[in-house]
Amino acid sequence: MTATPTEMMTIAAARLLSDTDVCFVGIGAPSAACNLARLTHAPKITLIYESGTLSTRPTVLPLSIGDGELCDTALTTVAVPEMFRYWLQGGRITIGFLGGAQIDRFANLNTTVVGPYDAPKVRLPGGGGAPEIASNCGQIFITMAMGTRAFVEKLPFITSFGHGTGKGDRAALGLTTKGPTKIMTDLCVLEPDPQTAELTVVSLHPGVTREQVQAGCAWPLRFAADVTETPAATEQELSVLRDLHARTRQAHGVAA
Amino acid sequence: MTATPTEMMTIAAARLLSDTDVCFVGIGAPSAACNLARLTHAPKITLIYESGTLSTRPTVLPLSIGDGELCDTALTTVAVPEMFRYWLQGGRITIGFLGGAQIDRFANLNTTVVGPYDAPKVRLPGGGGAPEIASNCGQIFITMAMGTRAFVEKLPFITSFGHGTGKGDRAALGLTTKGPTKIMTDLCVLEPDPQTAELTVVSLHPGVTREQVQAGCAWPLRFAADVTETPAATEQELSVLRDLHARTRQAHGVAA
Amino acid sequence: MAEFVSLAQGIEAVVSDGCSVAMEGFTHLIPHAAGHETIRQGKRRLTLIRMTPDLIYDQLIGTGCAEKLIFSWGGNPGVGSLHRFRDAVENGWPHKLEIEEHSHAAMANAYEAGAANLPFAAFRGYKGVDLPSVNPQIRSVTCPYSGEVLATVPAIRPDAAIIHALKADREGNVLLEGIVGVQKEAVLAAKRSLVTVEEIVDDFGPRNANAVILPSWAVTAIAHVPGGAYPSYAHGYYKRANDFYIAWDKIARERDTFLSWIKDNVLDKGPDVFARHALSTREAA
Amino acid sequence: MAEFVSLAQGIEAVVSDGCSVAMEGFTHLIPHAAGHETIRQGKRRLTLIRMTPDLIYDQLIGTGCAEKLIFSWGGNPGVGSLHRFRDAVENGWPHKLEIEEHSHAAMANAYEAGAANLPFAAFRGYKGVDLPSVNPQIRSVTCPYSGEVLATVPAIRPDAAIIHALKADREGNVLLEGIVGVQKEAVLAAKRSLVTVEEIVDDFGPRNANAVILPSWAVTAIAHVPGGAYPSYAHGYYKRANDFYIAWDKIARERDTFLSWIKDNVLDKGPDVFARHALSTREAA
Repeated sequence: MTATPTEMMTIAAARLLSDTDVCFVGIGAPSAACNLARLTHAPKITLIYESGTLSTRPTVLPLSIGDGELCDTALTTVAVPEMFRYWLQGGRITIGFLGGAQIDRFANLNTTVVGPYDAPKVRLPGGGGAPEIASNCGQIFITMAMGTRAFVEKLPFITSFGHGTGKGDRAALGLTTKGPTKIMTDLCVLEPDPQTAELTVVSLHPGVTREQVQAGCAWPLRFAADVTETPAATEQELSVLRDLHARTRQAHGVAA
Repeated sequence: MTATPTEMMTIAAARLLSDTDVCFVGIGAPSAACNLARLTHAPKITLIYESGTLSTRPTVLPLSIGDGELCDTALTTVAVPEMFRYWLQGGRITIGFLGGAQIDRFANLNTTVVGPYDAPKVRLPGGGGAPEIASNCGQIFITMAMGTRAFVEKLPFITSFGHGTGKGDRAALGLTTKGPTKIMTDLCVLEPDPQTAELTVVSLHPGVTREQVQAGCAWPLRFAADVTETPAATEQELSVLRDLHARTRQAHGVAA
Repeated sequence: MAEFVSLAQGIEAVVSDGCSVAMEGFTHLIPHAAGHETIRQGKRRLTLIRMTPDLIYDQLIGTGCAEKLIFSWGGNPGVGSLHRFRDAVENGWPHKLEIEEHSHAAMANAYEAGAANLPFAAFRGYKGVDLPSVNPQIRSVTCPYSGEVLATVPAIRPDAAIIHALKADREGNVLLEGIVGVQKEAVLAAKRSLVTVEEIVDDFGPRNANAVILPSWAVTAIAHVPGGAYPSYAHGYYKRANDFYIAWDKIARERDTFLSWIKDNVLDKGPDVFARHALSTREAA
Repeated sequence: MAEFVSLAQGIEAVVSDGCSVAMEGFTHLIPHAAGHETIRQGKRRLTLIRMTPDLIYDQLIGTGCAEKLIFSWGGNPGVGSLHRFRDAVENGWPHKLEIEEHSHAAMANAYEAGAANLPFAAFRGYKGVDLPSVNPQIRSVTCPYSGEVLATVPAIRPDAAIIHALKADREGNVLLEGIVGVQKEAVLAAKRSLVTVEEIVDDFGPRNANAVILPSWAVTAIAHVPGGAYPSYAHGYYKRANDFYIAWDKIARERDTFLSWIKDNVLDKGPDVFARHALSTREAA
């Protein structure tokens, strides 16, 4: 079995998670990654969805942030104001997952508009929980497929703050959390450079070239001194992930 | 059967309550009055205790603000921050009951200290819920036994605000609630004068004289133009109240 | 005390032209039947308030009921865009839609402040982002102890809140359970409220001492509308109709397919059509 | 993840000389056994925080553990005074006690703000009263929208929170039920926490979807102390010992009867003595 690029993105994200993590999970790749981790090497990982479900253990992936499955398998479910006040703002989440329509080289994200805010070319859904997930979680993992319309030189709108214009900007705003530390894409893994906070390719997924990665990014990408190859998906990772998706399809009657 | 002065105080308070009232109840006479009303003419009255019990219907009187009986018979029980934020500050309580160690002629109350705050002669329990009950409930009923150490010329400390130094003081502070509208004592009922807000005797309990009432008050008391006699306790009022106290004694093994 | 009414009476009683309405439900218990009734009654110039506008507001916006939208995330969850919302914002169809945009944290805090009768809420948010530059309602306050500057949001105090709940009892108390979202706060923050329910029971029976219940005297009106959350869901009654959420993408993409769907499924129908959703999926729930 | 410990280990782990401690429980679930253990370990210079100091703090104050008290109502509920508290404030025995006094509304808001990681809370309170003139921590903030001036209180962020709860499961999750007070907020507001429980169960089993639960990763330590709330109560386990509350008035009135009671019932005993309170009254609960 060989992983598809999307599977590789999910698996790379799952590997970063451990039993002691408390994750604020979004729908899609983050949800798949977190549950893959839970079903493989991190059975005790704590998953939280913004709908209020604490320590949830879904057997199939939810299609929405508030599926009944999340509530049924949760330790308990709290009201949404409590979720944002006591749990997210309370500083009790170690890892927040984010994605977006667009990202820049300092891992700032846009999910609000393309074009001017008052007369947008494309009106995107907006920030939702993202602005405060980005500032209140211990660190942020981002999952996004590459492409030059997604990895852009300049964002038309900053919906959630990554590293601003470079290292030190978070601290200058009084943020004590780490912000984005890992960006998992379908082609590679990037990390902010320790000196500049600019996103830097640290590993290429099996079979992916530097040229392919650059072709998916509108700014000239930096590569780490020692770019490695992302370890290939194991048989176990792939089969657990595919089983999870199959169970999900069966449960929902639709693709997850 | 003839009511004791304390019973008369409780009964006079109970008569003021109706099915549509939502009462914030304190322990002692207020609790007895509210439950007497509920067991006689106001079966649908809503009782709330600051421990978080909403719409509670105890069969015996609680000895503390947080007895299990209150929770067992409540519609539901909320956390204390919610009680003070959504329910009391939310403006959802029509009547708050207060008492105190001392009251002045404008129905301000002291339950904090006798003597200087920093070197008190007597340290009283303090305000508890009273300061915000006094400002956030639609109106306040006060139950207190008379006596010259309780009905004083000047309070050493204002724990909860009644009518300040007279009519208009509440409005000047931005308070839109009525404040104390009825003071039920063991001897009489007082109301703030419509023009001055000074407490004025409006009815004397059966057999009580003006002299007896004045003897229980350190300032020269005003009497309304048409002081009436508080209607005597009915057989039903007295028997329901005494049954309630008897059930309470039996349940708790102590006096209530 | 809450009054028991028909859905049509309930919408008439709580929603008037030009008023502000919060129809809440966080994925779970979205009051779709109430949204349809609002469209049928042709309400206009509404300020619609909701964290996640979702299909219910896509329909209200597309039928011209809304003048303004206060929101924090406007998408079709797990599917993509809300096309009617986008058409209104991008092209002004059927007319221009004013928007006031916040984050989830801000909206959740704003409902909480509304329920608590406070004029605003302070929270740690919006650091380094662009939303405050386009929303003048995002302001700040300085902590009188630490000097820290916190973001603020005005309390949400809607004229009307509309929610869907599991059960009401005969006294008009309302039981919520599962993903309870911001519904309790929305009702407590509003001047008047309508609750549609799956079921009216004599008594809630044995329950957790801390069950999430709105007492009768905190609710204006209750309408019995089984299935009234469809295509959203009611925990223990019926499941979320994920296929409809997917189908909506196609229905709402073009104005004419949208309008013909509204005619066939909203204007020409009544609240009773929701009952079949409750029945058809009850066993699967 | 919460660690399972003995009560003695738990107090050693979370309470140190000079730290601030909130032992909460609103009439229900007051952690009396933990208070006794704190006395036995001879902790000193504590800042004690609690809405209703109650007997538990009367004992800690009378044995000289406390340097400062932050509170909102200091009485023996339904009985009268807390004599040891009064003796400390009125006469400085066993030494002077600094007090920081608030109202219940302020304290409840301050715990809530602490749990939410905010530096302060704003609320509608203290209008026209004298407490702000003697407590410099009562300040104000102006609403950036309405201009209204609201009272503020600093968030409570204790070094340690100690509560008593009904059950913990094997993973260290903690279940509260009934009158839940401010206990959840106190634990979430604190740097570290100790929860004493009536019972440790394999699994909480079927429960309300919105049960009040503190997850294991939000709790520092759990000690199994059946009866540990006595003379307060644990809903469904044993009732409040009203007779002891009444008896306390006499015990605590004089210094020597108090000290001899402490010696006989606290210093010369261990946490195991609480178990009999659970057993003896279980059937009556």
